[in-house]
Amino acid sequence: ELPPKDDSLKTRDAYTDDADTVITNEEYVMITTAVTMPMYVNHDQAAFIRWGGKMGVKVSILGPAEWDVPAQINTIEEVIGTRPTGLLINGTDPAIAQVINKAVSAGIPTVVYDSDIPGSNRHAFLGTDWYEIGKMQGEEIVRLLEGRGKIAYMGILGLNNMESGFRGLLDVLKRYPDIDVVGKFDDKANVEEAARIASDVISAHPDIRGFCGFDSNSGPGIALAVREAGKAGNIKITTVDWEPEHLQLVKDGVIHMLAGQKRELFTWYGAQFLYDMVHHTNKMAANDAKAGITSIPLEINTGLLKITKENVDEFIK
Amino acid sequence: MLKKILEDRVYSLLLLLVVVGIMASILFPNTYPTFDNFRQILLNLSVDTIVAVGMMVLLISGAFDLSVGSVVAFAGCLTAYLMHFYQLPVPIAIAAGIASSMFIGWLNGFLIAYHGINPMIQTLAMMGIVRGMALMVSGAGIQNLPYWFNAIGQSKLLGIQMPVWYMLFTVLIFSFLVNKTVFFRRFYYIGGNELAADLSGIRVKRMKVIGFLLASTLAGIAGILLSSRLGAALPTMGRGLELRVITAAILGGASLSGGYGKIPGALLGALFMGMISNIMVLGRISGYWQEIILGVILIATLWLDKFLQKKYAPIT
Amino acid sequence: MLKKILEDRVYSLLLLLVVVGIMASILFPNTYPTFDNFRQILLNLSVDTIVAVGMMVLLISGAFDLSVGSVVAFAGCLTAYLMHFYQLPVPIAIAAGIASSMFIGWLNGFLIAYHGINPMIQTLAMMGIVRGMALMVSGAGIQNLPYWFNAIGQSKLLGIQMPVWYMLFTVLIFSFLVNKTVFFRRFYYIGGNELAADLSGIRVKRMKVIGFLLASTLAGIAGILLSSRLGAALPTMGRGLELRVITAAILGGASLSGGYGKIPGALLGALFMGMISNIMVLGRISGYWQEIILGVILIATLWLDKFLQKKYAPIT
Amino acid sequence: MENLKCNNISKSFPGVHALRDVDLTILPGEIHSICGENGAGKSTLMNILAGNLQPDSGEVLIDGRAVKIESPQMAFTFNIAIVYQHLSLVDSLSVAENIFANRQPANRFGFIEHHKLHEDTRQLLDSLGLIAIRPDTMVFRLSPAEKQMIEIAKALSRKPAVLILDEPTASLSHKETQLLFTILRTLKESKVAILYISHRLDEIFALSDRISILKDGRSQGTFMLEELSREKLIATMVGRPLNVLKDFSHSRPDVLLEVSELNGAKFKNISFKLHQGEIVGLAGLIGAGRAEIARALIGVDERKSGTIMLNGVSVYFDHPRDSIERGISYVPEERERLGLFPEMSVRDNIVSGDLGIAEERGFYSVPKATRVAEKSKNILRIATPTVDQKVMNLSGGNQQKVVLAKWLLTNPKILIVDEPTHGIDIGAKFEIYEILRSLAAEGKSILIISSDLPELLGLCDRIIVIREGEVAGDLPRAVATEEKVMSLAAH
Ligand SMILES: Nc1ncnc2c1ncn2[C@@H]1O[C@H](COP(=O)(O)OP(=O)(O)OP(=O)(O)O)[C@@H](O)[C@H]1O
Ligand SMILES: Nc1ncnc2c1ncn2[C@@H]1O[C@H](COP(=O)(O)OP(=O)(O)OP(=O)(O)O)[C@@H](O)[C@H]1O
Ligand SMILES: [Mg+2]
Ligand SMILES: [Mg+2]
Repeated sequence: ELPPKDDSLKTRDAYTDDADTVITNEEYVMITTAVTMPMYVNHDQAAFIRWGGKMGVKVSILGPAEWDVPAQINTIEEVIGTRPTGLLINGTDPAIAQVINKAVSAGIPTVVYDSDIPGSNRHAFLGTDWYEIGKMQGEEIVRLLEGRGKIAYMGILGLNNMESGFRGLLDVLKRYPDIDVVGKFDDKANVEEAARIASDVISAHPDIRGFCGFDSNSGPGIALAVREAGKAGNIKITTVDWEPEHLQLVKDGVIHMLAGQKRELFTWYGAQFLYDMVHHTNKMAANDAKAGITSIPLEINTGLLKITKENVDEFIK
Repeated sequence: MLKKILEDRVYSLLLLLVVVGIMASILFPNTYPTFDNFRQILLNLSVDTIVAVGMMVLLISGAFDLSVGSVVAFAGCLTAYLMHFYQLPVPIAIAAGIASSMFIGWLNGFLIAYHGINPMIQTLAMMGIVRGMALMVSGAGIQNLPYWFNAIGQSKLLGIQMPVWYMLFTVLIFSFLVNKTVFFRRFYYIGGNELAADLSGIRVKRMKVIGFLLASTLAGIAGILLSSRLGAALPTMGRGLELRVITAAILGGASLSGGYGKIPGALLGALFMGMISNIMVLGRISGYWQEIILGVILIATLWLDKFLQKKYAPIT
Repeated sequence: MLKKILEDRVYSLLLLLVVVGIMASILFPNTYPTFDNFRQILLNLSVDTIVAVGMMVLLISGAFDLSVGSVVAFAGCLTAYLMHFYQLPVPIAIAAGIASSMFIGWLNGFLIAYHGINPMIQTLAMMGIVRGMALMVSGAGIQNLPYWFNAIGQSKLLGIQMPVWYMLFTVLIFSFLVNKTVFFRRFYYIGGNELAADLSGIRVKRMKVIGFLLASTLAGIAGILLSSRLGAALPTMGRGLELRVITAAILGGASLSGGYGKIPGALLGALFMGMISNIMVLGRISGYWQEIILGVILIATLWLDKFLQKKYAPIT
Repeated sequence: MENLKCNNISKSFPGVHALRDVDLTILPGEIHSICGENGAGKSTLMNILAGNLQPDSGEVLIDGRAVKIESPQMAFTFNIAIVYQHLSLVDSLSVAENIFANRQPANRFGFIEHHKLHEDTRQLLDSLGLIAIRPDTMVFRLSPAEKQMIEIAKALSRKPAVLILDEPTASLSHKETQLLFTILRTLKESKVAILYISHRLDEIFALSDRISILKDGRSQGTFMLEELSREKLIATMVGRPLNVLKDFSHSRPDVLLEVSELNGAKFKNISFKLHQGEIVGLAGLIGAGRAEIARALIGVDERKSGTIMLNGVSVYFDHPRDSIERGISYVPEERERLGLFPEMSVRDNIVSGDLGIAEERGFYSVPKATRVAEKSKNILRIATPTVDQKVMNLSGGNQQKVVLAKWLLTNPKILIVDEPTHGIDIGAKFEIYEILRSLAAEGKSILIISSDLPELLGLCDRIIVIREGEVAGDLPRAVATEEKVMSLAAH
């Protein structure tokens, strides 16, 4: 038995309902990958759990411990079988489109956050475009270096969102001939690795002037190397994420800019959308599903936040 | 009876699986013991198991291969690459993907057996090389692959997705071969005592190369299968798969020092881990707790196994 | 002479390092052979090396421990946790951190030696458990550690940061002990032939426990050192460290089957890998090419080693 | 120590009663031999005294005090030292560290004094006439015979009050054996109690004061040397008449194997012929290079130069597989290291020489393998409850029988055997001689490497003496005598 030729034809109204269905044991499940990654735990998951508490509904967080997209897909597949009220899925890679569609056609309200999944029938997406994160870092580093000097950047190679971040960065730098990109490095989401690479780069290019980091371990790693080379402040660092560690480093003037995402909003409003969808908070038609529409926003860009020495104190709790 | 079961890991593990299954069915009566759920569990471990079969053969001969995870990624990405950027017909692209994984396996085996390079470092280095090549061909991953390619992994038979059937097929074939053919039994002798095997007229070096070739080939097939199932090839596929697979095989009765193990053990080992993680999903256990609990369960299992053995089947 | 060098990996590796060093100095005359560069290389491998010393002892006795990476994270996080949330004085917090890692090591050894649990699975499971616990205690990671704690890893001596000195100290001490004391020599007997060791009156099980205890303790110390150097404790510290360290030790002359290896080998192995990746950066090799080339170099090195051995120091 | 007593010791393993109510008394200053067939229980009894095994019942008394010897360490504290039948050396360590395992001379801080370690070792080695071996040589570089001597040195270095030797001479040649005897006699003078196990009756009669005999784990009593005649001893331990060797030859004129100008790592210019139905012996001292010659013949080791003609056609083997296919099989020395798959079953070991024989309709069949194994088990009287038994659980001699069975099943045209009767009891020895003879009768030829001269003299049509890797002489049976061979072999 062969798979359907083209599943994008399938309308997303598999989610059928009558206004007066009572929702039994309501549960919202969030499925990500690298579920133990501090950035996820302290922003996405924290907000999601707060939301659950406020609304008094059950919320669960699932997913593999390591960055493993196939495993995330497996988890989603297994969860679909348990028919949760709504699914909140971290858009880690376009490859999860299929399983999202499976969830949708199984009639489960499904919201994607962080990165959008093209070609999926998700009911809604909230997040930021990683390309923008790259661009933002690019523009800031260019500003900091007055448009000239050597820079290097690092992250986890092969991850869809990061690769588009890299693209964003390079597209900016392209426009500045005096900027010399000395290398793209894989820090394997590992502080020691990031530190090692950074200090190797520093000794390879004593005149290095800037670093850009793309995963939450890049920042601390680069910062460590720069500090130990006694060049804190002289070498400009921009990176992603705003863990306490990162904020501290900005405060100390080692890191110069953090391109932060409003990850709390991803999951808080994502969950809220799911809730409103199943509870018909806003009805457009007599029966939205029958009408083939969803009663929640299709796409939301939560925008980025730019943390620098000026405003860092506002973030340190 | 009990003695017999306890002496053979395959049986004791089977027993354990049944017990766990029953317990889970009591805990989650309407989500666990369903056809859908089991279909899903099997589907999710099919790729691991196919790799584990090859690893089992290697472990029997006293070796192991850390590069299989990267091979999964590379074979998948290369195949996708050829189809996507060179519009190669599906079968040819697949052939190329498998051929590449065969070459990698052959190279591992050749350098280890004929040039005495330390297996651990050889395969670890190869792991890095091949992962790098996967990144090279696929960048951030390759989507919308040809329909017929996706059909391989996404079509169903009797309501069960194909990968499950491929897995069962692989396990059956190799159980048979390893039990019933002189050729494959040689691996047990090599694992048992290399010097003696050589003097007994077994071409140890050649067999070792074949062992690595086999493991890598199965990894390649698994990789192609995975990307066909995902409908996309990611350079990050199979990260950490090598350890998972070796663990499954050892759970299934293999030993790093060689000479022991049976093919079905690979499946049962993987199945055990699959069931545990499935149960944790149903139980909504996640975050660091899932790592902690999985670890504790693994240790407890082996401890129980040893304990019962000491008690009922002492191997003086 | 050449024969002697080739027979002992420590010397051959040393020779290799010198050759590589000279080549690099010719290629990059004004960036490579600088005090700063070497200081940084050493600093960046200090943590790995301290762990590698313990791993070397284990490997000599024919065992290895996959949980060290997680122990690095846990010991660091626990120490930071106690200082930050309970305002425990630095020495006490450190003592607690080390004690916890000792307990983990003891548990590994005890279950493996006295309950016959498969070492690979035991330590792999422990790796998950301990990583989970690290996440549990540290959450997002812990900053603003006491000045005196940070001083441990950040202060300098003769312009070189302390971790380097601790590393050299560890290597020296253990080289001495392993060479010179009856107690530590026992690990060679156990690794070489467990039965024979037992017949020679060595309490094999007890020694095994001590081996794991030692490896884990050094990992704990390394972890505390790392977080003091970072001025923060992150639960992600030491990811994948176990494989790096085992590779270094094997490069340094150890063998998974035990009986071989010398402590300085651990340092040289780590140093070799550190130098290579440093040189690659100098050579502007980046992205996935790093992985590919590092792998190729690893294999090439071992191949060369074997080749020269066959040629000039055949084992009759 | 006044005396060491065993009171009705019993020990059984799954399926086997290794020992049943065995009594034994050993006095200081006596050499006490233990005789018995393979699997009679000798090693088991010794292992109990050495603290490796615990008796199921019965007790061990030292000077009348009952003691529990729970571990090797404990045996040491009672001054009991043992030379094991299977080697207990660590290949990856030096001779010195093997001899002084875990008790290297150390200063009061516990730091090893390497120079002292090597001096002590040097002395010990010299006293054993092992001038050639350096204290810092790695053990894996030694030949089995040399390893055996190190094993003995290891036991002697403990200056024991009770010295147990379990078949110490099995892989030694005449020279070393004599040397060992002189050492044992001097120890005896200094009131050491010596327990001696051997399957070589001449040694028993040359050495012992008293002899205890075991049969199927039961004690057959202890006798003064004078009380026992050779026949009586054999009768009590074997319990069935032996078919003694009649010396006639099956040798035929036509040449089967011709080796000319063979050169290798440890030997040079080796030339000899092997006729159909001929049994030829290779005699020589340890390290003479006999094993290497054999290894070169079957293609394990490189051969530098020289030709090997099989049935008149020159052959080159680069792997034992080839030689086996061409009908040349080599039974290696060192059964643990080169001959056996210790953790595998007797069945798997027996069929390992030619897995094809276990095939049925093209597929490997366990029942078939079992049938084959059972057959060999009965022919060679291998003492094991079932062929499923792990071979490492068999007694030394029975392990050797398994090795032989394995190679006989490859039915070769030419059989090269290295120490074929290593650790095998006389009963079985004669059976093996018979088997070799019958093979010869079928027109197959046999090249036998052995350190047991009487064996060679009794069995061979011709004896080729190897000295330092060269042919020193080629003696037909008529002229071959112990003296001639020894004088040719000695440097
Ligand atoms: N660990 C064991 N497990 C099972 N059976 C054993 C074990 N050790 C010895 N046996 C059996 O006990 C019996 C006596 O063995 P033992 O080694 O004492 O014989 P032996 O007199 O030394 O023979 P040999 O002269 O061949 O060395 C044999 O049948 C042997 O198979
Ligand atoms: N390269 C090798 N690999 C494995 N075993 C070897 C190798 N070379 C030699 N041996 C073994 O080491 C022993 C040393 O051979 P040696 O020259 O002493 O033969 P020998 O004259 O038969 O002396 P012995 O009386 O010890 O048998 C032989 O038993 C042989 O089996
Ligand atoms: Mg014996
Ligand atoms: Mg020999």
